[in-house]
Amino acid sequence: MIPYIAYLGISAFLFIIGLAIMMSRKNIVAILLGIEFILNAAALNFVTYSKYSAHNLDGHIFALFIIVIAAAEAAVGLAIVIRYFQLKETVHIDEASELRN
Amino acid sequence: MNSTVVSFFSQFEFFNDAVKSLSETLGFNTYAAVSLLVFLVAATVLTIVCATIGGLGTYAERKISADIQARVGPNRVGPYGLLQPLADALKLLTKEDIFPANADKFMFYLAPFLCVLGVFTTLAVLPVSSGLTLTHLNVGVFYIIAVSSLVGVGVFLGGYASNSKWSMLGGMRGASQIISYEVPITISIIAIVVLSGGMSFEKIVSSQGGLPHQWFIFHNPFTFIGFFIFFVSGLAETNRAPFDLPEAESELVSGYHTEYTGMRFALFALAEYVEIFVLCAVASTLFLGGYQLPLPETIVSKMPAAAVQLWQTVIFFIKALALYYVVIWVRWTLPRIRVDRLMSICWKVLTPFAIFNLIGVSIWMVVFKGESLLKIIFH
Amino acid sequence: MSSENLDVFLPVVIMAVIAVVIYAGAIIASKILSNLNPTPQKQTAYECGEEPVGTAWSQFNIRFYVVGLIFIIFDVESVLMFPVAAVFKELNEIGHGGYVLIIFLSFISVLLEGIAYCWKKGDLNWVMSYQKNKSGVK
Amino acid sequence: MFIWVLFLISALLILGTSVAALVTKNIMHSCIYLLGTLLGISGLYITLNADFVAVTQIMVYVGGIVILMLFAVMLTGGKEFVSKGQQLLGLAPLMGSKSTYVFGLFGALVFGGIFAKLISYIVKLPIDSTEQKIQSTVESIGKLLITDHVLAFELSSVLLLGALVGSAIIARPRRES
Repeated sequence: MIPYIAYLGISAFLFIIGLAIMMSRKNIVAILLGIEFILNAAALNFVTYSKYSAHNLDGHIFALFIIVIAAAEAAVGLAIVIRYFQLKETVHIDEASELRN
Repeated sequence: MNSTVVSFFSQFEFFNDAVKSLSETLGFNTYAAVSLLVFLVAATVLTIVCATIGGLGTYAERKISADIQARVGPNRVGPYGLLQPLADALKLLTKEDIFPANADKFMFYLAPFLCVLGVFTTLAVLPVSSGLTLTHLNVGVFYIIAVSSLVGVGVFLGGYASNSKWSMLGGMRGASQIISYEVPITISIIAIVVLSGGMSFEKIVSSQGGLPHQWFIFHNPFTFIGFFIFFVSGLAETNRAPFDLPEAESELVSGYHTEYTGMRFALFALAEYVEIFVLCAVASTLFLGGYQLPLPETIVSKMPAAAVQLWQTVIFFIKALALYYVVIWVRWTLPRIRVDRLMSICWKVLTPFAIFNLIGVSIWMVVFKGESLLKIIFH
Repeated sequence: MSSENLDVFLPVVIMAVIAVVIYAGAIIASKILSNLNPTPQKQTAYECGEEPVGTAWSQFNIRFYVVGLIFIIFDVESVLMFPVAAVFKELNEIGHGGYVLIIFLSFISVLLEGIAYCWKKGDLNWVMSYQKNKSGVK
Repeated sequence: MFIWVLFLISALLILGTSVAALVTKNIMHSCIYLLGTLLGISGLYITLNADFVAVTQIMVYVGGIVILMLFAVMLTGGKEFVSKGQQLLGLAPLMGSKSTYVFGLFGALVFGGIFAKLISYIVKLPIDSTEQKIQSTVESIGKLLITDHVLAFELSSVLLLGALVGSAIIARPRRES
């Protein structure tokens, strides 16, 4: 039996990697890629607790809906990025500062 | 529930006795080791068989096309030219491995691997017979759809990594075609899942019968249309003619594998031909009764188990290879489709029809309690 | 044996390993058997004999993205439909078929709405593009 | 036995590819490393007896999101996939300096550890490490989706419709003045 702390460690590691990608990249697509890592870390935690602690399948359902929402998020986010690129010809995050006054 | 080739063998006395005697002589429980060995042997045999079918596919393609065009076809290497695929493989092995100077080296190596991985992992659930299948996963059909989507990534990367305009166009077209046609395939499979009440191939096959009137294709009008939707989308999914736009030689040279030479090109071709076989196998399992023997239940139950398994394997391969013939036949009969028609056929014809089929099948389930049309008529 | 439950997934891993072996074997065998003699001429991208101009990694038509977008939404919806479809028959046999049918159909009708919207707005047409090129032509 | 092997393969795949995704400078490669990480996570799901979630992971992420991201990189990047100023370990990072990262990491570890310890005193999670007999998750998930979670099930379709319509409006090629 694998100790549950191993899964939680991998999940924490993934979260940190995702955060680091989000912080260190300046390409908006790369930032969205970091978000995928973070969502996966969350889903992994849900499934781990579903097996080790809750003994029911609610965690699986949560993981499913996280995947659903990640897909919706990726679709909308990447559409915004592509539209932005068409308008400004850049995907640099620092250039996207129109909303700042 | 889940059954594998090992759990099939462990029903028999001789297997358990062998494991027990081996454990006694070696002094520890060898069940795990023996089951790993059985899996390895079965997987290797299945891989060799499928790779041979893939290799012979290239031969069959040439021979059948020659037959259709009233030519002779390959007849020099071996009897009837049967060793032609082997000669081709040897030639490709010794070809110089040209690597484009501007290519992305990592991706260039990765792309054929993703295609091979996506195709060969689907073989794990290929329902050869009721016992000899490697594993009857609970999520069987779903697993096949999911894993074969790796091929789309491989095709796209192959086009991208070459840094050639033909490859790039072919890769983009290929990826968008593969993902588009996955939608009607998936929805027509859901209709079958509704009818059979499970995703594992074991359940899908056992809820059909061996005789043609018990097959799902003749179950009701919706599944009859569903079969054609599945088959046509499958042709597009595997980049076969008339949907072979990603590798349309008259406009894109060779599509996504223009820059690939030697063995890596051979791997793309192998993956493609094995994928066609997997497609035919899945189509025959979902709609044409799969490995069921075309005999009444009473006769089958009296046959010895080994004979049943053998005949089931034979029946499976006959059905799959018959569909394989149809795939090749279609290629040499129909002209290639135009690229804008390709997308509108997928999204405006096949997908809406697949959704209406799904609605129809689910209403049929509730209204007629899942009985087939013929049974209702001749009740 | 504790891992007996998961044995059903063992063939999947074995087949993945076999795929790795096939790939590595093919590449290594061709490395050994083939003779390498690269020249700059050979290593240029194939463009029917012309010298390639620029790189192929340039911007592409956004049509491809819109197709991918519609696909991913349908993909996710079909993923959610699969488990419900798998229990449909079982629940139908114990008399809950109508309830499941209503849930199922309302789910699918939203899917149909999506495809109808995209159809009406012309997202499903391949050639529609009044997309403005950078050069301003067409 | 097999569960350990699968766990180790998946964990190594995840660790290797996720670090590679962080340090590589090419966004295209980053997407491919993301693919490796996702395959590894689906292997972990299999060890957690979540077969349906594992296959869903492959289907949606590998077949959908990764391809969408590759398309997006192709559509936005053009030639400059290797964007400047994204080096984590080399040049100046985006926010703050190198010492910010070092202190931030240590601070996060220390405070996170203390926080986790405190939580574990307050909330006692019943961790049960005995092996359970697994049953098919597909049927159970299907039943849960149409009973307990039926609202989420129906609303997710509406959410997806909204996402489809919204992103189709945003991404639609249009005539520009």
